[in-house]
Amino acid sequence: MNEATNSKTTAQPAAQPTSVDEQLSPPTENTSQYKVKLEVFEGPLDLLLFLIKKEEVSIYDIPIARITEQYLVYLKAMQELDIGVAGEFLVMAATLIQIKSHMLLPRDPTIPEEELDDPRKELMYQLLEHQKFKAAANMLYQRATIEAGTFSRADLDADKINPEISATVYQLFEVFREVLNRKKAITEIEIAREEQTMAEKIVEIKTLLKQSKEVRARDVFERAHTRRECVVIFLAILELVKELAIRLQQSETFGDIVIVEREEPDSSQSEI
Amino acid sequence: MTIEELKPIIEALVFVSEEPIPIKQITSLLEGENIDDIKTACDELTQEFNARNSGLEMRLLAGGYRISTRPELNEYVRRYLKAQPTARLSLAALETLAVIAYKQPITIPEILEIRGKSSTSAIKTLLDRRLIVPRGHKPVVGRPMLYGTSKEFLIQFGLNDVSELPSLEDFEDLVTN
Amino acid sequence: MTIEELKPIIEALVFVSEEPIPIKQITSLLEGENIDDIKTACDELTQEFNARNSGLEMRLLAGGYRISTRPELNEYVRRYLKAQPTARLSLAALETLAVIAYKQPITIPEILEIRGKSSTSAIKTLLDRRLIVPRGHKPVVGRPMLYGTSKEFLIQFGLNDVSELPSLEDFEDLVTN
Repeated sequence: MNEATNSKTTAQPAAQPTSVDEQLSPPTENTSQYKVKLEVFEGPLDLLLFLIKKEEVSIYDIPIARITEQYLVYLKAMQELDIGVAGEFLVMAATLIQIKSHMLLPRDPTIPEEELDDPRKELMYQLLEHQKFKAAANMLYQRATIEAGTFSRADLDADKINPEISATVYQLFEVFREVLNRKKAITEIEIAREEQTMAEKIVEIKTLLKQSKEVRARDVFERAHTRRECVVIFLAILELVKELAIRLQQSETFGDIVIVEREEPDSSQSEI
Repeated sequence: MTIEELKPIIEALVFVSEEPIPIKQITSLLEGENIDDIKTACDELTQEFNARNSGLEMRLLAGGYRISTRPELNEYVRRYLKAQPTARLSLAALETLAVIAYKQPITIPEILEIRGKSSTSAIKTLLDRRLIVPRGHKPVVGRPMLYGTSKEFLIQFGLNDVSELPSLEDFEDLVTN
Repeated sequence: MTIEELKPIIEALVFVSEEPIPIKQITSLLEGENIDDIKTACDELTQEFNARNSGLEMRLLAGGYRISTRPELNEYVRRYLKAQPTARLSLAALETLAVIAYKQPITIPEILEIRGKSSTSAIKTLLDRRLIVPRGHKPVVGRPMLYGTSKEFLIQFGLNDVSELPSLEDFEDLVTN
């Protein structure tokens, strides 16, 4: 699911630190609200925790058949509401079904009870861990809210003498990437400029005419990045006219000039 | 110098410093002074600031001292500065940050495993906001990048050190109750 | 509000204000409060600041209130400003440093080619801050000087080794998202 869409639910600053969990209220009958609430389940573990809470069951003893059924209902609702369902949700669905079928299998009577591995164990640990981090995220949220309420002194003249930025390794990397991109852009422009020969322009115009029967001369000129290129295009068109490869049409005075591939002479329209 | 003489100097230095100023830097600026005296002066100054009915507070943050306005007054200050509160982190970014804060240094696949979902855009946000930093490569196959929290993280979350974070086990009690 | 309640708010406002803040502006921010009370609070605050053995002072300056360091402490403040941490760099210097870090050892003409900009003053800054060091001469015509990053660079950026620098592949997923 797109994480950016989730930000709108937390984008509003709260006057008092509130719990991020409050957003995880059950969906209501109102469809648009339903959609917003569903978007909050940004991962399959969130949806599972919500269902466990809603069904008032214990993480330590999940009624897997019931929860799986509910999970699939929500998954279907999400798909119907056209919320992009990320692959993780489908993986979890498969896991749940697998656990469910595993639990339906008859037990091997030769294995003592305490050695039987509960197929739900791994999921239980994952959920507990996930819940701990959700609580930690909530703590961070509250801390950040309080901290954002403190302000440091205004800029001093001394700061302005030293208008520099501090950096981390990531900034160093980002800056390097930007330098490389900048260089690439410059190189591309230079290459383009050097290679604008008339022969290539002729090929380009012919290719355009293959794609569509008519091409507006204006469009061809607008492909030029420099004045020099405009001149080359102009020469290329003249050359093509001379070769009788194309025809230029103008249906009205000052109207658009249209380039047409020449098949046979046609005198019904004025030619330039 | 006596502690009473050191205090105003330290106060001025903390005020001027744009970032929280580490005690080590204060010490190097006050060369020749007794380090224990400097520490005592810092402690006393912090206490005095906070005991006073003041609009300001002095705190130890990200390993350094800082003077700032009190959070209770944020409404007035914001009104004056017409300060837009910085965009809040999304739930995804906060959860990812929590995982990184507690499990650092950690790789992206390890984060994915804990969160049960892809976290790349959250990680990009956290990197752009300088809350996390790359911490070299993990010496395993593929040498994946390790991530940890930054100094900016400590400042924005009001911590002197990551060890000040409540332990993850504390949340377990909260969760199971 | 009582005068005692007004004082911390005013103190916080004066503290964050870039220019001396006029009493008129304080009054308009505290709409509904008694103007005389605000004036009294400002006066008392100023007096308290100056009566205290503080490194800071509050003054009425150009028709507004301002908090600043005491002139007697100028020497220490100047000492601090001179010793600003070396990790703070201009964008030009940062770009040059990034190019050197990733392409080292590298000559000045090669840096110019990659950055597309003259980098001599940035290189001087980086040398002054000991973030880069000369690494001998390139065995070509003119024998230009080669540059590489220093040990100081590793310390500043929290790296063990330059091989720990994040690579393009490390962030490919993040960047494309």
